[in-house]
Amino acid sequence: MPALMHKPVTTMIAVALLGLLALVPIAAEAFDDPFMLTLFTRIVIMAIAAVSLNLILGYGGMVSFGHAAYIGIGGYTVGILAHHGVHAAWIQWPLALLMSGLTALLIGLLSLRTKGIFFIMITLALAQLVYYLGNGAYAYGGDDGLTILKRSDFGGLIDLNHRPTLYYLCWAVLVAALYLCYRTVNSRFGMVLQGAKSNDRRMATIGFPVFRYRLTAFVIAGMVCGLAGVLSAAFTDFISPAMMHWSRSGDLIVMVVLGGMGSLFGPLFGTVAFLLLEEILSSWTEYWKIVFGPILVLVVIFARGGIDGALMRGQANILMAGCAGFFLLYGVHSAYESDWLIPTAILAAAFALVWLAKWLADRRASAKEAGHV
Amino acid sequence: MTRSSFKTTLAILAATLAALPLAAAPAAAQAAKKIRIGFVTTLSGPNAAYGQDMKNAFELALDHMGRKMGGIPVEVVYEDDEQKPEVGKQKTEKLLQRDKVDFVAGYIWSNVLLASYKPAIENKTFLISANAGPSQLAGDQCSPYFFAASWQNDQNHMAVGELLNQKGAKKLYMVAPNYAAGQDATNGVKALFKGQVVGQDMTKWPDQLDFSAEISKIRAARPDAVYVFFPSRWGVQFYTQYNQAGLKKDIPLYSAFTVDAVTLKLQKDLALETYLTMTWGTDLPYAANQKFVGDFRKKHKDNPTFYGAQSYDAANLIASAVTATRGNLKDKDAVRKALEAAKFDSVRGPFKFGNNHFPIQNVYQQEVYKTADGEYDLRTVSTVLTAHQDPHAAKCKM
Amino acid sequence: MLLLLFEQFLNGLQIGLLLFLLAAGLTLVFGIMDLVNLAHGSLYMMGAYFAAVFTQWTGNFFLGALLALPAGALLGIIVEVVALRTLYTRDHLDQVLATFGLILFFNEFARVVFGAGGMAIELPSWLEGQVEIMPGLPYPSFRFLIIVVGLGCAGFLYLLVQKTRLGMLIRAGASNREMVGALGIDIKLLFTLVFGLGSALAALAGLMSGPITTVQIGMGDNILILALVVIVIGGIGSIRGAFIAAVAIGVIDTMGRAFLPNMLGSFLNPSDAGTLAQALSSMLIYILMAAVLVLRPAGLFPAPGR
Amino acid sequence: MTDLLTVEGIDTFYGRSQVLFGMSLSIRAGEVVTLMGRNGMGKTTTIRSIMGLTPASRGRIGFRDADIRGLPSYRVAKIGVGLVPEGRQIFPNLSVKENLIATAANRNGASQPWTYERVIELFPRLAERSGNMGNQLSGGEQQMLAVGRALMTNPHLLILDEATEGLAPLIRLEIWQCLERLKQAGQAILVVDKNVGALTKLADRHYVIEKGRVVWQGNSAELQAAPDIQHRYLGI
Repeated sequence: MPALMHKPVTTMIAVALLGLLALVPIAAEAFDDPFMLTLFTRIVIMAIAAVSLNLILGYGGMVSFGHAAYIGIGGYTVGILAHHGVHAAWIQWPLALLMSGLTALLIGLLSLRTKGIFFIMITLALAQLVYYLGNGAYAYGGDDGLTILKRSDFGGLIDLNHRPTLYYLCWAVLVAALYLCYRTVNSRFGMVLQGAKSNDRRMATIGFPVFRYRLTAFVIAGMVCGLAGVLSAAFTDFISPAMMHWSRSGDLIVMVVLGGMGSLFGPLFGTVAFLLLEEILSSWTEYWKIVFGPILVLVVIFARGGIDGALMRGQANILMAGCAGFFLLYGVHSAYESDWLIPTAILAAAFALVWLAKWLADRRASAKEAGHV
Repeated sequence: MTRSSFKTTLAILAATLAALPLAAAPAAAQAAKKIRIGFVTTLSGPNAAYGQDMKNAFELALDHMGRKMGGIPVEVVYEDDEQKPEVGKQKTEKLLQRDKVDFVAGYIWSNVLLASYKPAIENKTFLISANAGPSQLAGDQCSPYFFAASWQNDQNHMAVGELLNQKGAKKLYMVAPNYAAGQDATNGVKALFKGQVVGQDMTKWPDQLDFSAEISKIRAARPDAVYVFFPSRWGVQFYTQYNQAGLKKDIPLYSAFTVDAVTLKLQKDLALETYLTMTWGTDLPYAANQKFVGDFRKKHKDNPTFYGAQSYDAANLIASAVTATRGNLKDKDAVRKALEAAKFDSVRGPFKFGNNHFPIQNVYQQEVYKTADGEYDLRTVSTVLTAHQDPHAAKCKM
Repeated sequence: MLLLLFEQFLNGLQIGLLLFLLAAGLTLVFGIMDLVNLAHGSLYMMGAYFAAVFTQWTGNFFLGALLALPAGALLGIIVEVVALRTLYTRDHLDQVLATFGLILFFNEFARVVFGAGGMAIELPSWLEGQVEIMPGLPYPSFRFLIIVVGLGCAGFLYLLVQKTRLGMLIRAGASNREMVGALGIDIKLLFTLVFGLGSALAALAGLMSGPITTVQIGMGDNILILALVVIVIGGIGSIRGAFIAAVAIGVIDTMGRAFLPNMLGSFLNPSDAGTLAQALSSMLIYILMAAVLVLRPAGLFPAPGR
Repeated sequence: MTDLLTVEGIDTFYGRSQVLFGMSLSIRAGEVVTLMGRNGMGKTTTIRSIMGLTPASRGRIGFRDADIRGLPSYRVAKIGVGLVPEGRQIFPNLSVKENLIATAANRNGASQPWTYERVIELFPRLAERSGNMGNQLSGGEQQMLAVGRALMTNPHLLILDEATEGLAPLIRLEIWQCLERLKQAGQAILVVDKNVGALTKLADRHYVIEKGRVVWQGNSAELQAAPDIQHRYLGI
C-alpha cells in the first residue's frame, strides 16, 4: 500500500472527514437544518466527479478540460429516459454509465494523441460540442433544461426520494470511487499510468501500450464522472446544458488542484473546501469573489501541491493559520448576527487554532535545527 | 508565522473578543412572528444590475407597506443565483429548508426558475416569479403553487407581431439568440404577424459578441422591418452594431426585452425611433405606478426597469394574500385563493390571473425619447394588445 | 452575391483581427514565459474599462485609448510582480488555479469600481458612420479601423520580434531562459516587459472591441476561450500562427453563420436545415480545432525549441 | 590580490543532496586554468555555482574585488564572466547572426571589442551559415557559435564547459587553436575538459577534483610528471 503508507496524516484526516460526512444526515436532523443535507449532497456528488478527474489528471497527467461533459451525459441519459417514461434504475443507470463511457472512449480516441495544453484544448473543444448539443436539443428543453418529474425507481429497494437514503447512496459511491481509484493507482495498470505521466516514451519502449492504458483510464474516469451526473440528476431533478459548460469543467480542475492532484484524497479536500468556502463566503457578501479569488492565489503561492501537499509536507501550521483566519472572519461576521455564545465559541476556536499553528511551527523549526546541526 | 505577526494576531483576537458583547447585543432581542420571504435573483456577474434593481424595487414596496404585511413584520432573505441553474436551485432549497420562508420570489432567468421550480412546489411553498415566464409553466407543467407576477414569455413578442401588422410591415427579418427564449420569441412574433418572414438568424448563445454576419445578411435581404430579441448586454451590442452598419435609418427595428432602463444608459440615441413592446412603462397613469416610479427615482436617482416594476408587484401580490388570510399562511388553499384574486393595485393597472396563474394584461408599444435634461427614457405610445392571455393557458389543467 | 461574399469576408477578417490582438499577447506570454495566463481575459476587460473611463474623462476616444494602453500595461506589470512571478517554474495547473482566482477577483473588482451596468465607449461621430469601400458596399468605419489597427499591430509585432534585439531576446528567452540569463540579460525584467507588452495588447483588444460589444463585467471570460483556441491552432508562441489561426477562425465562423443555412437548405428541408445550421455554426470553431489537433498535435506552426 | 576569480570553500546543494564540499580555486588575469575530474564529481556544478545558476549556500566567490556569491546569473555575466555551457545551448530559433548579436556587449571595456565581423574572422565556417537557424548547424559549428556568443559579451573571464565533447578530432583541433589564440591575446579562460594532452599544452595550471573538492593542483609540468594522479582521478 505505498500510496497510503507514507502520508498517514492525510489518511487520518481524510478518514475523519469521510466519517464526519457520514454523520451529516444525523446532524441535519439534530440541528433541524435540512439544508445542511442538501448542501452536503451536492458536495459529495461533486467530490465523486473530482475524484474521477484526479484519476486521469493527477495520476495520468491528462488534464481534461471537458470533464463536466460526462456529468451532463450521465444526467441527460437519465433525464431523457425519464422524459420518455422509463424510470427503472436498472435500465437508466447502466445505460448512463455506458453512454458516458462511450463518450469518453470517443473523446479519448481523438484527444489522447496530443499532449500538454493541446490535450487541454482538444478535450475542451469536444466537450463544447456536447454542450452545444444539449443547448440545441429543443425536444429536451434546450438551454432551459429538463425537469425530471420522477426519480429513478429501484423497485422499492432504494427510495431515492428519501433524502438521507439518497445522501448515503452518494456517500457510498464516493467511498467506492475512492477505493476504485486507490486500487487502480496501486495496481500494475496504475503504475504504468503514473510512469507514463513522467516519461511516456520510456514506458512505450519498455513495451507497454501506453495509449491503450491511458484510454482505459480515461474511460473509467468518464464512467465514474457519468455516475456523478446520474446522482446529480437524481438529486436536483433537473438537467440543463449549464452543467456541462466549460466553466464547470474549470471548477472541477480547480477543486482537484486546490486539494492536491495526484493524491488519493486531494480532490475530496479540494471539493469540500471549494464548495464550503463558496457557500459561506457568498452568504456574507455578494462580493464574495473578491475574497475568494485572492484566497486561491495565496493557496497556490504558499501551499504547494494544494491542501494535501501542505498536509504532507507538514505545513499544517499554514493550514491552521488559514483556518484560524477564516474562523476569525467568521466570528466577527456572526457577531453582528447572532447572540454572544456562538461568535465567542467560534473565536475561541480560532484562538485555539492560532495557538496550535504556532506550536506546530515551533516544533517544526526545532526539528529542523536538530536535523541540520 | 513569525513571532511578531503572531503577536499581532493575538492582539486582534483579544480586541475582537472584547468587542463581541457590544456587537452581539442588538441582535438578541427578536420578535416572535414574522412573514419570511426568500428572494432569488442575480446579484453578481454581468447581469447583477437587474438583480439589484429587483431588490431595490422589492425593498421599496416593503417601505411603502411600513415593512409589514397585514400588520405582521416582514423579513426578506436575498440570495444570488449567479445566473446558474444549479446555484439558483441550491439557494432556493436553502431558503426553503434553512430559512423556512413562507414565499419564494424573484427569478430573472427561465433556466434558473425551471431548476428551482420542483423543490418549491414539492415543499408546497408559493413561488412567485417576478420575471421569468417560460411556456412549460404556463402550459402542462402549471402548478397551484406557482404564480407569475410578470408575463408569459410569448406575450411581448406576440405584441410585436401585432404591432408589425399595424405598421403595415410585409417583409420581416428576425434575429434572436439560439436558445429556448429565443425560439419562443420568434415563434411568438410569427403567431400574430401576417406578412412574410424573409429571413431568420439564430445566433450562438451565449458567447456570440459580434453580429456583423447577420447584419450584412439583413442588408442584402432588404426587408421592411427587422425584429430582434436580445436581452441585456446583447441588446446593447446589437443596437450599436446595427447603427454602425448604417441600417437604423433605412430599416425600422422592432424588439421586445431589448431596451430597458439599464441598457438605455448605454444605448442612448441608438434606441431612438425603434419599436418596442412591454407590459409596463414608467409613464402608465395609474396611482400605484406614479407612487412607485416617483419614490424609486427619489430614492435611487434612477429609473426602475420592468424587472423592478414586476418585483414591486410581486411584493404587493404577496402582501395582498397575507392580508386576506390575516397572516394564517398554514391554510394553503386560502392563500392560493387570495393570490388568485390578485387584489392589489398593480403598477400595470388592470391585472388579473388566468387559470394558469399567469397574468391577463395589456401590452403596450413603447418608444425611447430624450428628456428635457438630456437623459433617455421610455414612454408608452399605444396599447397593442388589450387584456391579453397567453396561448399556453389552454394546456394547463387547473 | 459576390458583394455579399466579400462583405462577409471583411466581417470575418475584422473579427479575426480582433481575436488576433487578444491572442497575440496570450501566445507571447505563454510561449515565452511558459505561463498559462487565464487572467489575460481580465486584462482585456480592464483595458476596455480604462478606455471607457479615460474616454469619458478626456472626451476623446483616441486620447482615452492612448491613456488606456499604458494603464493596461502597468496593471499587467503589477499583476506579474505581485502574483505571477513566483509561478513561472510551477506546474501549468498551479498557474491555471492562480489565474482563475485572478479572474474572479477582477470581475468583482470591476463591479465594485465601475458598477454593474457596464459602460459604453463613445466614438467620435465620423467613426460611427460608414465608409464606402467599393461602390455599393458601405462598411462601418469603426470596423474598418479595427482591420487597420489589427493589420498594423501584426506588422509591428512582426518587426519587433523578427528585426529588433529585444525581439531576439524574446525568442531566445522562449527557447532557453537560463542561457539568456547566463549571458547577462535580466530575464526577470525581460519577462516583466513581455508581460507588460502582452497586457498592453490585451488592453488594445479590449478598447477596440469595447465600442462594438460594450464594456461589461466578464467580457473577457468567453473570448479568452476563443483566444486559447486561436493560439493552440496556431501553435503556442508563434505570432505568425496566431495571426493565421485568428483570421481563419474569424472568416470560417462568419462564413458559417452567413451561408450554412442556405447551403444546407439546398438539400434538406428548411426547418431541419435551420436547426442543423445553427447547431453546426455554434460548433464550427471547436470542430476546426479538434480537426487541426488530430492532424497536427502541436498546432499549425509549432515553435522550434519547445 | 591579483586574482580575477577566487572561489573559497563553497558548498552547493541540488535539493537535499550536497554536490560541492568546500570547493576552492582561483584564476589570475590572463591565465588559462583547467578543472578536471571524472563525470559527476562536480565540475559543472562548480561552474554553475560561479555563474549563480545553482547558487552555493556557503563559502565565498570573489570576482574582481566583488563578492558575487548569491548574485543572479545575469549580474555575474554583466560583471564580465562569459559562459560557453555544457551542451552548447545555442538558441535554436535564432539565426547564427542573431545568436551572436542578441546578447552582445562590451563588458571589459576593451578598446577593440569583439564584433560580429571579428568572430566571423575567428570562425570562417560560421560566415557561410550566418543566415541559418541555430538548430540547423552541426555540432562543431554550434560549438564555435557558442564560443563566439560568449566572446561577443567581451568577458574578463571565459568559461568553457566540456567544449570539445562529442566533436570530431579535426574540429577539436580547431577549437584548441582558437583557445590558443585567445590566450595569446590575454584572455583569462577556465576550461573544463577531459583531454589532458591538449590541456597540458594550453593551460597554465590545473585543478583536479573528486567528490566536490579539489584533490590536486599544479602546473602543466607537475601534472605531466604525476601519472598516478592522472590515473587515479582522471581514469587515464
